[in-house]
Amino acid sequence: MTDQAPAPIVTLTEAKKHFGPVRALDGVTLAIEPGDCIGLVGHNGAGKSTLVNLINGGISPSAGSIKFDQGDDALSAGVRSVFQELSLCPNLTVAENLRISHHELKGFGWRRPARAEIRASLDEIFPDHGIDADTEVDTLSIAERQMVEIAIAFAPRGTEARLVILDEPTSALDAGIAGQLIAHVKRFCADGGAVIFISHMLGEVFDVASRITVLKDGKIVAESLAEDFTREALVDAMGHVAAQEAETSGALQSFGPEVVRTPQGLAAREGEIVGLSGLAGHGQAAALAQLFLSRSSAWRSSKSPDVVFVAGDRQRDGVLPLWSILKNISISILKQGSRFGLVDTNVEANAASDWKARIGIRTEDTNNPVLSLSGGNQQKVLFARALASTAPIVVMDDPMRGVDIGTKQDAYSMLRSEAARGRTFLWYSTETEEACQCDRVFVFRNGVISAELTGADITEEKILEASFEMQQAS
Amino acid sequence: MTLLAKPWIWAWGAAALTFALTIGLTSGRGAGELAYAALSFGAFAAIVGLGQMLVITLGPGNVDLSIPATMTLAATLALKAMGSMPGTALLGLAIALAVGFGAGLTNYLLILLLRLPPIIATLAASLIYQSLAIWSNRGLRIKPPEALADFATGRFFGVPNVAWVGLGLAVLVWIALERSVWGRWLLATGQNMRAARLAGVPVERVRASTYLAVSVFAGLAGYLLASFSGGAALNMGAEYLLMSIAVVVIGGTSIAGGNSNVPGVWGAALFMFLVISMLNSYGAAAGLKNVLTGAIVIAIVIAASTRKGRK
Amino acid sequence: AGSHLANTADKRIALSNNYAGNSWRQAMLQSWEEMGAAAVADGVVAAADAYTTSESQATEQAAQIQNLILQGYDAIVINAASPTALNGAVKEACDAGVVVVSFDGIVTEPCAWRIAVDFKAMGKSEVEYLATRLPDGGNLLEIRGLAGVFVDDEISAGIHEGVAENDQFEIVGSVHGDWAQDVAQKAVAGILPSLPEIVGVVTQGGDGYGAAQAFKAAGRPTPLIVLGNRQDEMQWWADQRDANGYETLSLSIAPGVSTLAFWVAQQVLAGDEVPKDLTVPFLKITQDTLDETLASTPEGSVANVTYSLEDAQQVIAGAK
Amino acid sequence: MNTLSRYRIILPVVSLVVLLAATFWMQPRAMSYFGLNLLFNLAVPIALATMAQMMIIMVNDIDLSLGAFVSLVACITATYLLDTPVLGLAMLVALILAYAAMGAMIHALELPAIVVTLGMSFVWGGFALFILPSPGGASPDWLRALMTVKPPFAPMAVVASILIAVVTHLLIIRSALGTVLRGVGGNTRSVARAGWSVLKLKACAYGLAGFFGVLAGMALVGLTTSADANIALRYTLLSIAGVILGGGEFVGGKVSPVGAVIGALTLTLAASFLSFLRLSPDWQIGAQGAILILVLTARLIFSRKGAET
Ligand SMILES: Nc1ncnc2c1ncn2[C@@H]1O[C@H](COP(=O)(O)OP(=O)(O)OP(=O)(O)O)[C@@H](O)[C@H]1O
Ligand SMILES: Nc1ncnc2c1ncn2[C@@H]1O[C@H](COP(=O)(O)OP(=O)(O)OP(=O)(O)O)[C@@H](O)[C@H]1O
Ligand SMILES: [Mg+2]
Ligand SMILES: [Mg+2]
Repeated sequence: MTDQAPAPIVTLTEAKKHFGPVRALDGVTLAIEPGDCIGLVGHNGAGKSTLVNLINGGISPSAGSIKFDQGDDALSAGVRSVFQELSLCPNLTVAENLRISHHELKGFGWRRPARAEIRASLDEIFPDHGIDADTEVDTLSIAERQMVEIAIAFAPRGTEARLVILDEPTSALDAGIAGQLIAHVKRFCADGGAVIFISHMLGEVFDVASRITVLKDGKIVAESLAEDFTREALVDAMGHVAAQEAETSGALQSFGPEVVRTPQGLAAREGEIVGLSGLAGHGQAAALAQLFLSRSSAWRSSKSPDVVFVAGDRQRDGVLPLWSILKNISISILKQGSRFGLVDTNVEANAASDWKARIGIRTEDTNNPVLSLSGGNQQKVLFARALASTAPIVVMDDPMRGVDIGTKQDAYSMLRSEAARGRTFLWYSTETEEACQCDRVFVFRNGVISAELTGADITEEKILEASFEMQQAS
Repeated sequence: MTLLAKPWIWAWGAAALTFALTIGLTSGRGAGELAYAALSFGAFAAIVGLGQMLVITLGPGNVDLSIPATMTLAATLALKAMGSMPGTALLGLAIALAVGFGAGLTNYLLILLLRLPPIIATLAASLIYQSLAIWSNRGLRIKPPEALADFATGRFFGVPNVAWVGLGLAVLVWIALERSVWGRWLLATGQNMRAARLAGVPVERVRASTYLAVSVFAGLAGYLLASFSGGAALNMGAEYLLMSIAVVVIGGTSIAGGNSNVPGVWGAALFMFLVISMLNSYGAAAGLKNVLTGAIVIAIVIAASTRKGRK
Repeated sequence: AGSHLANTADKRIALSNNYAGNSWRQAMLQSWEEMGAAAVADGVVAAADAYTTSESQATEQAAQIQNLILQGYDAIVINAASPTALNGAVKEACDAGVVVVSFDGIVTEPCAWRIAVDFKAMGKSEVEYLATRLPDGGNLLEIRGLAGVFVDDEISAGIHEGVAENDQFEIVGSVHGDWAQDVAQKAVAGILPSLPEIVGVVTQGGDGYGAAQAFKAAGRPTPLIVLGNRQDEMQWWADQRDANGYETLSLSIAPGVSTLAFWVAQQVLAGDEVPKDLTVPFLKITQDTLDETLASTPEGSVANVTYSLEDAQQVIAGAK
Repeated sequence: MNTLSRYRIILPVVSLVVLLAATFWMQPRAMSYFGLNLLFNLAVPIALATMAQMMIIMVNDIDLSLGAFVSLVACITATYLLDTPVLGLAMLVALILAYAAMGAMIHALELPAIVVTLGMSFVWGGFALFILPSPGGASPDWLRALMTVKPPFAPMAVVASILIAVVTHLLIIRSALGTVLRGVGGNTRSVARAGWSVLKLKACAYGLAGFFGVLAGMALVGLTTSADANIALRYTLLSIAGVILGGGEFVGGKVSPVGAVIGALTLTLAASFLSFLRLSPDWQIGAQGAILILVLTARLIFSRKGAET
C-alpha cells in the first residue's frame, strides 16, 4: 500500500442490522480500498452474509451508514456480489444471464457481444472451463453454475468491477477450480480491484487474503494483515477451540457385515464411513441419490427406515421453507410414537431440543422459522433431521457445504461416535481433506468409480491421481 | 392483534358483513331464514372446497378441475342405481363414493403415469366423465328416494343436515392436517416435493391419497346435492369449478402450497353464497353483480395478505 | 310430396348443437336421432348426423360449422349459441352452397332460414296469465336464465312489457337461475329472506321446481309459479293439484322442434319455396292437458312433440 | 448438446403434423387453400390468447381471467370501436393499462396471481354484460376485411399464425427485454439484485398479455362478426393448454412462443378431427378429453428420450 491511501470504495460506519431480537450485525465499521483483498471469516451465523447484503443494498441497515465513493448504490459504485446461494436464472443461457446483469446490452444483435464478453471472462478466470455460452444454465452442474456466476461478477459489464464480494464461492468447487479462482482474485487485486472473500476453508483464506477480518456474533473481533494470523489464532478468534488434527483412522477397526452394494460398485459395511470423492459433477451426487431412492419408497414409510439423506443443496433438496426448525427436524421421525396416525408432539419436541443442544443450532427457540437461521445453521438442522432417525445407513451429499470449522469438528466426532455404534455413512464431499477422514474412499470420474482406496492409501495425492484422466494414457 | 393475523378471519368477517348488509335491508326480518339457506348451500361449496384445498396444498400447479364432472357422474350413477326405491340410500352413497374414488384414481394415474400437469389431466378427464354421465342416463332426472330427500333437506338442532355433514368433514380434515402424520407429509410435500422425498416422506402415497380425497369429496357433494335438489342434472356441478377454487383462496390457503386453512373454507363458502344473495337483494343487475363480486374477492385477498406481511 | 321425398335421397343433413348438458338438449338430440334414423331408413335422406360441442360456446360451434362445410353436408341445421356470433361461419356455409336452417337459437344472417319461437310473447303471456288468475295483483319474483344470452333477454323483456301493461303487478326481485334447477333453488333461497310476500313467480322454464323447493325450505306459502316443461315440475304440479287444488300454467318450447327444422331443411333441399322466417308455437300445458302430457312424458325427461313432414308443410304454408 | 430443449419444439410440431395428416386422410377436401382456412381461421384468436397467457406464465403467474377479458374486448370492438372508433380505441388502451396495473399490484402487494385473476374474471365479465346485455354488435368493416383477406399461396389463417409466432419469438426469445422478462420467471430475486425493477417488468409482462388479449378479442370479432359477453370464456383453459402443449412449463420462465402457437393450432385441429370421426354425440365431448390426453402423452416419450441423453 502506498502512503497516499486511495479513497475507500465503500465505507461502513457502525452499521447494524437487527432481525427482531437477533442482532445479525451489531455495529461494524469497515472501509475497503482498491487493491484490498479481505478475507472475511466467522462461525455460522456470525453475520457474514448479512454484511454482504448490507453492502450491496439487498437490505438496509437498522442503524449506521454505508457510503460509496462513486454514486449512491452498490451497482453504480462498481460493487458486484456472488451470493452464498446460487442466483442465476436457470431457464436462460449463460450469455443471457450476463445480459441480466448488464443493462447496457440491448438493441439489435446484442447476443454476439454478450457471448464474447462472458466467454472472455470465463477464459480468463477458469481456463479450460468447457462451458458453452449458449447452454441453458439448468443443464450445468452446480460447480459450472458457480463458475458462471463468478465470471459474470468479474465481467466488465460496461462499467468494470471495482469491488467483488464472494460469499463462499468455493463451497461447490473442487480444489483445482478453486485454485484457479484464487489465482484470479490475486491478479485482480494486484491490478487495483478489491475483493471480499468469505470462506470457511481457512487454507484458502490464508492463501488469498491480504487482510483478514473476523466476525463473531455480529461484531468484528479481530482485524489484521493475513500474515499476522496463525491458523490457531484465527480459529481462537472465531470462538472455537482449536481443532486438533483429526487422526486418520487406522485399519485396525473391524466392521460389521456389508450393508450396501450397488451395481456401480459402491459398497459399505456396518459401522464404516465411506467417502465419495473426485472432481465435482462426476456423478457422485447422482450415485447417492440413486442409492437413497432405491432403498426407500415413495409409497411406504416405516418407523425405522433403512436410509436417511443429508442434503448439501439446502434450497433444492433439504429445507422445508415454510416450517419451523422443530418441524424441519421431526419430519423424518413422525412415525415414532405416533398412535392412530396422529403425531406425538412430545416425542417431536424432545427430539428437536435434544438435537438443538447436541449439534449446537444457534437459535433461541426451535419454533422459530427455519429460514431465520444462517446457511450453516440450516445445514445443522438437516443433520439433526437425519441423525434423529434410527436409520442404520446415512447418505450425505456434500453436507459440510458452508459449515464453519468448529461445527465441522463437532460433526466429524459425531459421525465417528455414531459409526462406532454401528451406523454406516456414505459421504460425498468436495473437500479432499474430508475424504481423507473416511475408512474407505471411492473416487468417481465421468460417472463411474475410478478407484477404491482404503487405509493408508487414502491420501490427497492418490485421490487426485484417480480424479484426473491419466495423461500418459494413449 | 393475533386474531387479525389469522388468514381465515377475513373470510368470516366478510361473510358477517354481507349477512348484516342483507338483513339490514329488511331491518332484521328473515335473518334466520338467510342463515339457514347460507348453511345449506354453503355446505356443498365447503365440501368440495375442503377437497380442493388439500390438492392446492400439494403445491403450485396442483388443482382438480374435474370436480364438477365427478359430482355429476357420481350423482347420476347413484340416483340411477337407487331409482327412487326406498331403502337404497346407502347403496347410492356407496356408488357415489366409489365413483369419486374411481375418478380420483384415474386423475392420479394420468398425472403419475403420463406425467401430465394436473391442471390439464383433470380437465381432460373431466370431459370424459361428462360423456360418461351423458351416456349413462342421457340427462333423465330421477328422483332420490323419499327418505334420502327428506334427510338432505332436513335439519337437526336447527342446523341443516348437509351443513352437519360439511362441518363433520371439516373437523376431520382439520385433524388430518394439523395433528396427523399424513397431514405433515402433505404439508411437507407441498413446500418442496423433492426435499420431502429425500426426507423419507412417501410423497406418491400422499399425492395419490390427496387426489383420491378430493374426488371422493366431490362424489359425496354430488350425491348430497342431487338428493337435496330432487335429482341429478347434467350441469349440476358447473358452478362448483370456480367456486371450489375461490373458497380455498379466499379462505386464506396459500396457493403456493404447503399451507392450508380449514376454517377459512367454511367462512368463504358462506361468504360466496351471501354476497350473491346480498347483491340480488339490492337488485343489482347481472353486470354490476359480477363486477362487485370480483372486486370484493380481490379486496379480501389484499386485506388478508397485507395483514400477514405487516406482522 | 312423394316426389319431394325422393328428390333428397342422396342429400346429407347435419345437426349442429352447442350444449348437451341438460335434459332439454338431450331430448332434442334424441328426437333428432330417432327421426333421422327413420328418415335414412326410408330413403328420404342419405344421412342425418348430429354434432355437439359443450358449454354453449359460439366460437366452438363456429369451428364445428366450418368442419361440417368441409365434410360436404348439403344442409346444416343449427341451434345456435349466439344469434350473431355464428354469422361469419353461416355466411361461409351459404357461400359454399350449403342450406342453413336455424331453430330455437336462431341466427340473424339473412341467407339462413329461421324457425323462431316468439320468446317475447312467451314472457308476456306469463304475466297475462297471472293477471287472469290474480286480478288483485301483487309482488312478483322473476327467475331469469343465463346472463348475456339472447333467449334470457327476450323472455325477460316480454315479462317486463307484460308487467308494464298490468300495473297491479310489481317485480320485487330478480335472480339468475341459469335454467338449472339447483342454481335457481340457491338463488331464490338467497333472496327470499329479504323479500316481502310474493304472489307469483315468473320463470323461463326449467327452474320452477327449484323455486318451489326454496319456498318450501323457507317455510313460506307456495305462490303461483309459472312452470316449464320438465317432467319433475309437472309431476310436482300434479301432486300439488291433487293435494290442494294448485293451478298454474306451463310454457315452453318442445325439444322436438329439431325435427321440424329437419323437415324444413329437407323441403328446401327438395326445391320447395320456403320463406326465410317461420314461427313455431310454444308448447302450452294447462290444468286440463296436464295429465295427458304427464302420461306421455318419460320420467325425468321433458314434455315433447315430434314434428312430421306434414307439420312442416303446414308451418311453411302458414308463413307464405 | 442441449437435446431436451431441442425436443421441446419438436413435440408440438410432430403432434400437429400427425394430426394434420390424419385429418387430410379422413377429409381430403381439407387439403386445399379453402379447406385449410376453414380448419384454422378460428385458431387465430386462440393463438393470440395463448400468447397472452404465455406472457403471464412466463413470469410464473397464471391468468384465469383471460377468457372473460377477451370477451370484454370483443364486446367493445363490436360496439364502441364500431360506432365511435376513438372512444373504442381509448377503452382498449385503458384495458391494456389496467392489465399492466394488475401485474404491478400483484407484485407490489405479493398477491397470488391466480386469485386476483379469478376475481378479475368476474369484473371483466360484469363489464362485458354492461356493454352487451344480449349478443349483438357488429365487426368494423376493416377488421372483417382483414380477417377474411385472401393472401396468395397460403390462406390468412396460416399466414397469421406464422406472423404471430415470428413476432412473439423475436419479442420474447431474441430481444434483450424479452430475455429479462424470462429471467423474472427463472429467478426473480437475481433479476431484482441486478438492479431491475421487478415491478416494472411484471407490469410490462402483464401489459403485453393485455395487448395480445386485445388482439385476440378483435380478431375474434373479425371472424364472428359480432360478440357476446360469454363468447370467449373457453379461452382461459384453451390458452393454458396451448402453452403447455407447446412445451411451456408452469414455473421457471420456460416458454416457447412458436410451440405455443403450434399448440393452439393443434387444439383447434383436434376438435375438427373429432368431428370428422362422426362419433355418437354422447361421446363427442369425452373424445375431446381423450385426444388432449393422447397428444400430451407424446410429451412423455420425448421427455424420456431427453432424460437419457
Ligand atoms: N431474514 C432474517 N430473519 C431473521 N434472522 C436472520 C435473517 N437473516 C439472517 N438472520 C440471522 O442473522 C444472523 C447472521 O446470519 P448470516 O446469514 O449473516 O450468517 P453467516 O455468517 O453468513 O453464516 P453462515 O456461515 O452460516 O452462512 C444469524 O443468526 C441468522 O439467523
Ligand atoms: N430425488 C431425486 N430424484 C431423482 N433424481 C435425483 C434425485 N436426486 C438426485 N437425482 C439425480 O442426481 C442428479 C444431480 O446430481 P449430478 O448428476 O449433478 O451429480 P454430480 O455430478 O455429483 O453433481 P455435483 O457434484 O455438482 O453435486 C440429478 O440430475 C438427478 O438425475
Ligand atoms: Mg452466510
Ligand atoms: Mg455459510
